[in-house]
Amino acid sequence: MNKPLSDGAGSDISTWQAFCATLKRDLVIAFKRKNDLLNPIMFFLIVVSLFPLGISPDPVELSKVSAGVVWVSALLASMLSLDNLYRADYEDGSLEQLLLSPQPLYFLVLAKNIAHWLISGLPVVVLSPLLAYMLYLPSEAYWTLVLTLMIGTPVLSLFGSIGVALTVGLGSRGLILAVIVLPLSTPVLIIGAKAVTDVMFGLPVGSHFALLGAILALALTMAPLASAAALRISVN
Amino acid sequence: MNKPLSDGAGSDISTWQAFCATLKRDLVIAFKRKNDLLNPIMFFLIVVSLFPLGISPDPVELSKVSAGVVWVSALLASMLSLDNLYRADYEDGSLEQLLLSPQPLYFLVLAKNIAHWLISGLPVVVLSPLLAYMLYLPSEAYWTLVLTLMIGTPVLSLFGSIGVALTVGLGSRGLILAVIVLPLSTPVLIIGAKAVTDVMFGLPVGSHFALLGAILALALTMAPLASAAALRISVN
Amino acid sequence: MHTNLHNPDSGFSSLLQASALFCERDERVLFSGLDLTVSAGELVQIKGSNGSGKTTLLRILCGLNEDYEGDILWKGESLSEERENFLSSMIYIGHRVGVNRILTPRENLRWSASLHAPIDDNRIVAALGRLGLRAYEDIPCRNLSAGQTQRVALSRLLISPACLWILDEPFTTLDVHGVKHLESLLSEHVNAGGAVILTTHHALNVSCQWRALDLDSRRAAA
Amino acid sequence: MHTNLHNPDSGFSSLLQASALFCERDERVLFSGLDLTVSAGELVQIKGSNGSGKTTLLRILCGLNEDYEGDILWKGESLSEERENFLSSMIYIGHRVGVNRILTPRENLRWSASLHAPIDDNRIVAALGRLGLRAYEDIPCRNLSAGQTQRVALSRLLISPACLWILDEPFTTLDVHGVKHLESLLSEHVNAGGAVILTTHHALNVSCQWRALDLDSRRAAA
Amino acid sequence: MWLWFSKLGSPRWFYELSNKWLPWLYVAMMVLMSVGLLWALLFVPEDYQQGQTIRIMYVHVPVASISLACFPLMAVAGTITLVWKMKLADMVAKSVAPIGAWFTGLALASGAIWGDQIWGTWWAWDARLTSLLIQFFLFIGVIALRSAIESQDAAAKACAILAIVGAINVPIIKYSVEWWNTLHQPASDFSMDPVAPNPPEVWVPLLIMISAVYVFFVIALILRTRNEILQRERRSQWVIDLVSREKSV
Ligand code: HEM
Ligand SMILES: Nc1ncnc2c1ncn2[C@@H]1O[C@H](COP(=O)(O)OP(=O)(O)OP(=O)(O)O)[C@@H](O)[C@H]1O
Ligand SMILES: Nc1ncnc2c1ncn2[C@@H]1O[C@H](COP(=O)(O)OP(=O)(O)OP(=O)(O)O)[C@@H](O)[C@H]1O
Ligand SMILES: [Mg+2]
Ligand SMILES: [Mg+2]
Repeated sequence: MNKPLSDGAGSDISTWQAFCATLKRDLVIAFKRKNDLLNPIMFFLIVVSLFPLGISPDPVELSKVSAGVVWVSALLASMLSLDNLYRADYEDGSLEQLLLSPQPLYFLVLAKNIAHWLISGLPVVVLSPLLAYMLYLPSEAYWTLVLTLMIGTPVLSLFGSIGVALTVGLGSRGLILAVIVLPLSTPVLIIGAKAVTDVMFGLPVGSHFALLGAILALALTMAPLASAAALRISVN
Repeated sequence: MNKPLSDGAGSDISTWQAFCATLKRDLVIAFKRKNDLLNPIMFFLIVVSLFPLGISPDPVELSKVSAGVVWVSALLASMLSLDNLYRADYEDGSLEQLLLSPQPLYFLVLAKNIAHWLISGLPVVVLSPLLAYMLYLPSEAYWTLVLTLMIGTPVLSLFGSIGVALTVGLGSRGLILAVIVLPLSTPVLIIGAKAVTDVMFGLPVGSHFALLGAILALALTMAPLASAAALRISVN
Repeated sequence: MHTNLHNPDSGFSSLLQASALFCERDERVLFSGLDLTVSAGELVQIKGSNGSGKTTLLRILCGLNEDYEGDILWKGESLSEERENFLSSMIYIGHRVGVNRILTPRENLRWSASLHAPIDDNRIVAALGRLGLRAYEDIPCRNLSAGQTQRVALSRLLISPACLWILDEPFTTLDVHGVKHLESLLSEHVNAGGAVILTTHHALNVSCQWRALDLDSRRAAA
Repeated sequence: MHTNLHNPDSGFSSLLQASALFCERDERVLFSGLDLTVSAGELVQIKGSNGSGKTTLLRILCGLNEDYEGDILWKGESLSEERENFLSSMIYIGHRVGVNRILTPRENLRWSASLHAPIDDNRIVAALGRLGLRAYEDIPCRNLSAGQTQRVALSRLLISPACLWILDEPFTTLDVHGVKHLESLLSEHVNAGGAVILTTHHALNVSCQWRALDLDSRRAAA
Repeated sequence: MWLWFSKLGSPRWFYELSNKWLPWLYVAMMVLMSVGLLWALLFVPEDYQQGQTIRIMYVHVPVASISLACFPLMAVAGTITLVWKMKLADMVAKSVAPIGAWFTGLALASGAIWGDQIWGTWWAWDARLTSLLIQFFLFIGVIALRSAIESQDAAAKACAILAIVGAINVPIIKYSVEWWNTLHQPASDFSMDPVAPNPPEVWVPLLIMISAVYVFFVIALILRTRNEILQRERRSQWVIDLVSREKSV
């Protein structure tokens, strides 16, 4: 058998390679399933269109609530797809393999979170101007909406990941997740929706963006650590 | 071995017993998990409170959208818990056992759907007046809201079951469900929310209730058949 | 009611009869022209290397998989017409054993039984005890080991009135005693006039009439 | 780079050393005061009846389960300090084998490899080929049979540079050829200076130094 | 120092120490509670604006202030659990969660009753109310997680993580909500800070009530923790001795 039997530790290069391989793997899985790619968009579209149906088709009414509705839908779309993040890996044992990798778990978890955002968050961001149009959002607020979603949706993925990681070993699905993840996402939702509304009233929004950015930075550095710790516990 | 080796078919009594046993089993599972009981309520509460956060805390604004928000939240709460309906049974092989029962599948599926409604729909109905209050729904519309939810949520469970049954064999979770189930539930949502809004304007709502009742009757007779057929295909 | 399995009225000693079965998956023909008859009082072992189609065959025979060509008869009648009769006298345990991880062994068995005909609790406890699960009746199945979970599934055999057992690798994860015990259960059932179709990669050691069907050698011959 | 497993610098021929392990689950003591040393060049089989704690022991040894008391040393150093070194020279395959059902065998292996050290595609194809999966490299794993999936997992052993293999019932669902093949792989690895800890209920037939640890007899003695 | 620390971590030590504390705490609570309640209900003058409803304040403010303290307490206990693996910290964390949920619920309810009288509505999407509601959800989340995970150790660590993440989050929520609200609904017809302009007749009994409820909280926490200790250590020798002693008495 001519294979090198190593007993050394991983280097920086191999950490980077493991990061890329994990990111690519999750994207490939999503592409193969196809549904995973289409569904966040469809879900987002449907929820947003439920509102005119459930509330009132009146443009004036709708334009007042449109920022909130788009943001709430983005949050729900991101949350619904969270279940895919670790569940399948837990069930087929891939998660154990991930935990037993010599590479720092922080980066592997981060890779999975980024993949999740690319699949569920980014399409929502791209699609949001269309929905804003459908809900009669004043056009001067489009850019703010897109930008807040761009900063806010990664936070949803990162925080959501903690919730899934904590519950992945449990029997029940979906709902416990919601109970844990939603409170964590509230600030992002409030700030994001507020920024859009403020722009509609011609108010300055710099501080909102600063705050969102700060939350994103916090989430990027801390959330994967919390997720990693939670995964170790869940697999135990 | 002194056990009777039967080769006869099931009687009506044993169909009834299988129905009860299945209903009881699903309720027992939910009770054991505890979360399953608490979570629909919590989820409903949280989603309902997301809207004021995303939209505006202004009572006048809120009271206009309250009927729609409660209905959309009820729909989402029912939908999120749908995943529990067949997924675990599929994965551990219990679903195969269900399909191989000599009892008519219609009744077994119906039992599972009723259990799902008792766990996820009924609490929402019971809780809805409180949420309506928090969202400033005019008090003359409370009864209409409760009644429409009472008729509407079983429909959501029954239709939702078709969606889960169709997708239970697929790798991806959550979202495809939303994409299939939401469009099926839209009519119920529209009629329910419309009835509540009409009451607020003092309009008659008899025809809405007649329509909801008709949909429920249709769903009760047809949906379990469709779910049963879908399950057979998914397990194939 | 203790019915005789060799039902004298029907005049059929063959229970399940499959003829000219053809199945392909992913454009690979698994088997074609396969004939198989299983009679009361015999055990048939389906052999074959990994991926030769054993699981597929069993799922076709019990009606879970309908992607095949050919005929399957139950006591001489077409399976699709006799479905209800067939289902009430057949039990299948597959790779995924059908044990809920939240419920206890007792609750799992109670539900399994009720799908066919409800039985009382003593029989359930006795069945679990016979499979070495005494004192584990009321522990959630998620806390059981792999082999213990398999035993929960197998105890369904003891409380089921079915005369045809279809078992896909039932020996998986069983320890040495468990294997012996299951072998004696199989022999007992077959000798009492039941029938068994099973797959296993292990050298079977039963004291009853048994024969093997080797999917590999069939293919080699073709 | 072809490192010698008997690292002359470290002076330790024992790789993994567990002492005074104690573990209980659901208030049942699984083992207490258990000592186990695994050295380079030997295979240790953990034996025991269903539910005796084999899986639990393996998961403790590889660091997945932390609900235990006692010490585990890797090459003489505490496992918690040497974690990274330990993980890069150990491979674990459990009851749940870690094969994604949507990806193909090739993609699965590529990812598994990258978690340790990426390797090129030819080695992956060769490894799959050696385990009888030639022509199955690019079929999604959900379309593979139970035994084929197990083989995908096992081919990780061929591409991994790890010197310690920890395998939980690796023979499950393998056919007769598969079992022989795996046995020869194990012998090869051990004779090349690697170490293996495994559980199985099957009578092992390997041509290398091996010994068994029986959890049942330990408990009986206690 | 280290010795003291590990001793503090010993459940047995805590159990025996709390044995000595409890009687004093009971007495303190009785005195404070009766003085505070009598004073608040009988002697505090009616408010010129709020009338008799001012008396709700003596329940509402103490309860609300404790409910805010519970989450940080749980997070601190969680941190100790994660870092020093101290068993007692987790027992405290586990005991705080339901108490915190109850107090939060009571604060919500008492505020709602009061609000119904004063604002004419029990609920408004106001900053404090909203952030407290979300904190209530977080408590429920922690309790649900605890009950869902079977392994005690795993549950301890998982809840610790959630408590810490939640504790970082609660101030963020509070801040963001506050600032979201001030624009849409300026704090107008009610002031949350009426202590300063009020005479000592009003705030002295309030202080007494706050201390009474704090003592009550500490007692509840100790009792729950003791319960938890007995539950978890039921197989250790000292608990067995204790139980047999109690039985023989
Ligand atoms: C559901 C409704 C309410 C909730 C959830 C609520 C919640 C709170 C909270 C969280 C505090 C903070 C306690 C602290 O900082 O120690 C507080 C304090 C207070 N609340 Fe409320 N409250 C509600 C309704 C009311 C109403 C209707 C009034 C009367 C006008 C009121 C008057 C006060 C006062 C006077 C304080 C003490 C302020 C201080 O010392 O900082 N609250 N409440
Ligand atoms: N998650 C768990 N929680 C609590 N107890 C468990 C858990 N998993 C297993 N057990 C218990 O621990 C004991 C040992 O289980 P383990 O899986 O280690 O057995 P095993 O020796 O691998 O058995 P098998 O041969 O059946 O695989 C069993 O009695 C089981 O009931
Ligand atoms: N869902 C599926 N879709 C397409 N092909 C499948 C599917 N399941 C199995 N196959 C293919 O059918 C063939 C037979 O699979 P089957 O599971 O019947 O094998 P088996 O004889 O039971 O093998 P094992 O001993 O490994 O359990 C395999 O080549 C497999 O690739
Ligand atoms: Mg098979
Ligand atoms: Mg095991």
